[in-house]
Amino acid sequence: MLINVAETVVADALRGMAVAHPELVVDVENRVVVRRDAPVAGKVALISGGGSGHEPLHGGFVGPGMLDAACPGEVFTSPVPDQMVRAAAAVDSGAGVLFLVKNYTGDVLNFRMAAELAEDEGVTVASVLVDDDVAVTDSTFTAGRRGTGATLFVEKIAGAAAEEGAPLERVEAVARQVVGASRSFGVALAACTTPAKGSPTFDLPSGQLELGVGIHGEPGRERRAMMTSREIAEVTVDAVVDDLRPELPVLVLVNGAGATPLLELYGFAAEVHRRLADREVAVARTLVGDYVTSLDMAGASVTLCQVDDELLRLWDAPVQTAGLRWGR
Amino acid sequence: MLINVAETVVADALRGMAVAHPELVVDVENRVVVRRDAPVAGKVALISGGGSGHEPLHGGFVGPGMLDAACPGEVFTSPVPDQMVRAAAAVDSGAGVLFLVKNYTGDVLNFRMAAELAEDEGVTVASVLVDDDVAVTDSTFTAGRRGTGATLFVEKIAGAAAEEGAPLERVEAVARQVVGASRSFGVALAACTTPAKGSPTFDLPSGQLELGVGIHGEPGRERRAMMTSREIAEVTVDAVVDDLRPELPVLVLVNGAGATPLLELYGFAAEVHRRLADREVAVARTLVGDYVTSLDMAGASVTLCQVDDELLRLWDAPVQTAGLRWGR
Amino acid sequence: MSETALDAAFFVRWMTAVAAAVDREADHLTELDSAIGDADHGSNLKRGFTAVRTALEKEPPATPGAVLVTAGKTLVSTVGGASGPLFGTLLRRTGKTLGDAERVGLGELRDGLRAGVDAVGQLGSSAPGDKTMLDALDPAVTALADGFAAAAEAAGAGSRATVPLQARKGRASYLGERSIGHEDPGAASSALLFAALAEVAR
Amino acid sequence: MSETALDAAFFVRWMTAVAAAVDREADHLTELDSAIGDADHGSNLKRGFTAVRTALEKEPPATPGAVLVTAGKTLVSTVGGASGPLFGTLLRRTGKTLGDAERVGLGELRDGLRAGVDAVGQLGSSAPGDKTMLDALDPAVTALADGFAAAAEAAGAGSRATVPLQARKGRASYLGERSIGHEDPGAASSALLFAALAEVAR
Ligand SMILES: Nc1ncnc2c1ncn2[C@@H]1O[C@H](COP(=O)(O)OP(=O)(O)O)[C@@H](O)[C@H]1O
Ligand SMILES: Nc1ncnc2c1ncn2[C@@H]1O[C@H](COP(=O)(O)OP(=O)(O)O)[C@@H](O)[C@H]1O
Ligand SMILES: [Mg+2]
Ligand SMILES: [Mg+2]
Ligand SMILES: [Mg+2]
Ligand SMILES: [Mg+2]
Repeated sequence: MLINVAETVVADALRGMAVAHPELVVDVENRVVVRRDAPVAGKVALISGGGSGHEPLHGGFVGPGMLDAACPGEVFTSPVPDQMVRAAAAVDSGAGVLFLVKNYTGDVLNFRMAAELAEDEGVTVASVLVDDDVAVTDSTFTAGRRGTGATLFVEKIAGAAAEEGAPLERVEAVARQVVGASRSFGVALAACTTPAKGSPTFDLPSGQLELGVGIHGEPGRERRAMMTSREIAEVTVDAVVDDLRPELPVLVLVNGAGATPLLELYGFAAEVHRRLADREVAVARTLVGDYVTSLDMAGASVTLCQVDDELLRLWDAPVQTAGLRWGR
Repeated sequence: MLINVAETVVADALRGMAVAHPELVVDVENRVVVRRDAPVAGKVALISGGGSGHEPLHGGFVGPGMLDAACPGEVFTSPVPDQMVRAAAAVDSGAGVLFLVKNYTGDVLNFRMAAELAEDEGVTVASVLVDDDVAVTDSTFTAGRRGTGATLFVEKIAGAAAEEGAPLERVEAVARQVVGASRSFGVALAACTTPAKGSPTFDLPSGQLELGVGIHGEPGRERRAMMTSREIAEVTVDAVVDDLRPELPVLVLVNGAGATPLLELYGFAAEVHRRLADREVAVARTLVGDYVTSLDMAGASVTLCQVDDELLRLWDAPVQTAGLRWGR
Repeated sequence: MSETALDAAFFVRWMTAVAAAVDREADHLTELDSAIGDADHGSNLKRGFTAVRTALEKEPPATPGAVLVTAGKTLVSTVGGASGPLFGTLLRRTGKTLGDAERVGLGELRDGLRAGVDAVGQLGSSAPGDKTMLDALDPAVTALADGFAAAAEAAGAGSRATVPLQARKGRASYLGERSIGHEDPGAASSALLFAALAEVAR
Repeated sequence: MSETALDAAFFVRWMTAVAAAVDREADHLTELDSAIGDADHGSNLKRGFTAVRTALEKEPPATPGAVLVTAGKTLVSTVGGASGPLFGTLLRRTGKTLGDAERVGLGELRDGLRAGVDAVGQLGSSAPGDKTMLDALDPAVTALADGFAAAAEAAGAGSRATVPLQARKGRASYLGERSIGHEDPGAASSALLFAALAEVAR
């Protein structure tokens, strides 16, 4: 690993973000990344956060048209409430704050505590949970679906609504609509190595793959013999489409887990499109790249979000962040 | 690997680029990627290319403000002359074409043949070689320095000059100036796996690293016991600065080899800045990410380019490509 | 034994012993979490209890309740993850229940811990049998009636008893049936908590 | 032997035999290239000679010169890398030098190959001793005076003799002293070229 010591990995990365992105205010000590022009008068502020190791999520999505602040936790560990409280104080213009929370017990609990503390300090806080991973059965016998790739769609689209000046209830409603319209499924071809552990988080012999993995290096639901890109696209697209049953055109995120070459990811995107055509799903936009990563895990995930004209317009709206950038 | 079969990897990836980027014309059969509005009247056209496996280089850098066309070869294999001839025909507006060629025997020979063939067809062609890798001794006893990270600087800055309407001689001169002002050095923490070979291109035991690696999975100049991010930054920055001896502020590219997490890369960028400060080198801009990759190699490289006001202005000029995007 | 009266210094010693145990067992806890979680439980608790030790050394609170409230708050502010709020709530609620008494007996501690464990179940919407820390905490508090050693033993047994369970809460629940056959990391660290208590009480 | 007169069909057989040899040895060539290059020489030549075989089958040229020119052009258009232009130039220039004779003798072939090998050196700014394909090609052409078998033997020996050399050209030169101790992949494939020639001449 290209690190100093495991203990300083997150702080070191934040120092690097600070030198690379003068358009951000990076509070290394308190672990908060804020857009430089915050608080933006009259604008609802969006705050997200979660464990580190998923870069560019979330810090790379701070900027005009997306997040106002991000709170990075330790690697694969949700942030502590103090971070979100501090972020809320930094970005709230009085129009209220929306917490975008990936559905993991740790994230849910820490953001919930933060919301209580921030409200004690007079900030109006709404929260939306992102839970898009169809690999996890959503029942009372689990912690519910995990939040994965849809986070990008939620942050981008709700961010556009906020940037346009929509009030908190509206931005929250848009975020919920995107969550409801999004589903994901991921596969791993090799596990990742966390700085603290120093060796792969699970043992995946070459020639095998894990179906239905999350983004924290946890094993998936099922291990199989290696499949071709086309076969993986079929399994992945089918899992998502069977659950979502889209009736509108979809945004497609073909997301790399970290170590899968972009060359392979584009090839996989072609197969994903092919399978979507088989399934008669119309595609509105396609994004290919490493956006919601799991350190150096090899593999990919597919997220679909079905969009009406308004969500598509918000998706196309300008965004200026380190990790996602278009328009203007 | 997330592939179908090794033989179709490049074609599959081009199909994926086509679906993800409607703003590009992707000729999958002939392996040419062209910006949709080409030829742009009166504009000098920039063409680059090289082996695949370095994505987003070069196809991801086609678009306004950068390349007019890219010619991807097989993985780590330079393209054939027919590709560049076809690309030249597609993008030449009559203002001439500039070939930007990374200095490898294969690229040099194939682009040279292509230039002769294109000139036979009436296209004015100039060529600039990129050779920035200080790990390679530049002597008559080698093929000369390799072209690596500086390619991004050359394509971006010469691309900006061309977009502004500079004539061929001027665009060529700018490209040469950037080459002369740029140096790189890279390290590998793990080798990459090419689709054709299916196993790592060299054997690097964990706990060791290779100093002075290129971007084709070839071993470096020296193997050492694992070092910290800070130590690697020192060796890397020193190698570049000792050779370049910059007197002007520099553009810094902290480039990921492919499998190194962005989290680690940002941490490394912080250490690079620290060492540049030690060496009293002023930094104008910093870019951190996977731009000139080697499939799933783990590691990073540092490229510096010293810039006067004019080069910096051209660097800051708008660019709209899949892999690099700002301004406008 | 039920006549024991424990002062603030005892509680500081307890937390310090937990910190030492977590330091020692961090890799093992991370290993457990790597099988059915995300390989961070050891480093999470190490970071948290190191901060607890520092906080208690810097300004040693005057009462048992204050020691636990400080420890709990520190965990919430430094751990993150699921275990930060949960362990933090356990200690904070226990401390609050102890009030500002200078000394507490075993019965009061048991009542305090019972309130703390209930708060954990409430916060996590979880119950014993879900393959979580509650599977160690709950029997331990019950066994505290028979003394510290019995509580430590019950916590260890409870943790080991999570092996055959299928997880219904937390990250391990994503694995469905594949969570069976592994010990829950949070139950294992809860056992350390009670082992440390027995150790300092000896 | 110097009386041999070789027709277009012979040259087609030669190229077909090279294609078969490259198919067979592709993994080995890539293995060699992986030690001091970029692990693609085998797949490069396989792609190229497969295309050569197809081109020659589709429209078999009428003269020896035309066979080699077609083969050379096809390699340039399909291989890429350093070896595409170099092997392509070797065959194209040899073919051009043979002109449009319907049959060529051994002496003419040797003269043609000599011109081809010189063109490779010119294009690559390289010479024997640089640890490249020239270390097999050059002695092979010289030995062709003693017949096909001698040429094949010289090519093989020349290739093996690249092992102790330090590369001065191509990708292997980046390795400096670390290039010593490995056989040059282009020299090894050049030896296949002459082995195939001896094979079809037998
Ligand atoms: N809902 C819950 N109720 C009680 N305990 C839980 C719950 N969710 C998780 N836990 C406990 O937390 C432990 C995991 O802690 P840790 O690894 O530090 O956090 P994370 O799961 O966020 O990485 C689990 O082993 C389990 O004992
Ligand atoms: N300048 C040169 N002159 C002659 N032969 C060369 C030269 N450069 C490279 N070669 C030959 O090309 C071979 C490599 O071919 P190949 O692997 O197909 O291309 P690349 O090096 O572009 O990947 C080397 O082993 C060497 O024999
Ligand atoms: Mg965690
Ligand atoms: Mg090559
Ligand atoms: Mg964990
Ligand atoms: Mg090669």
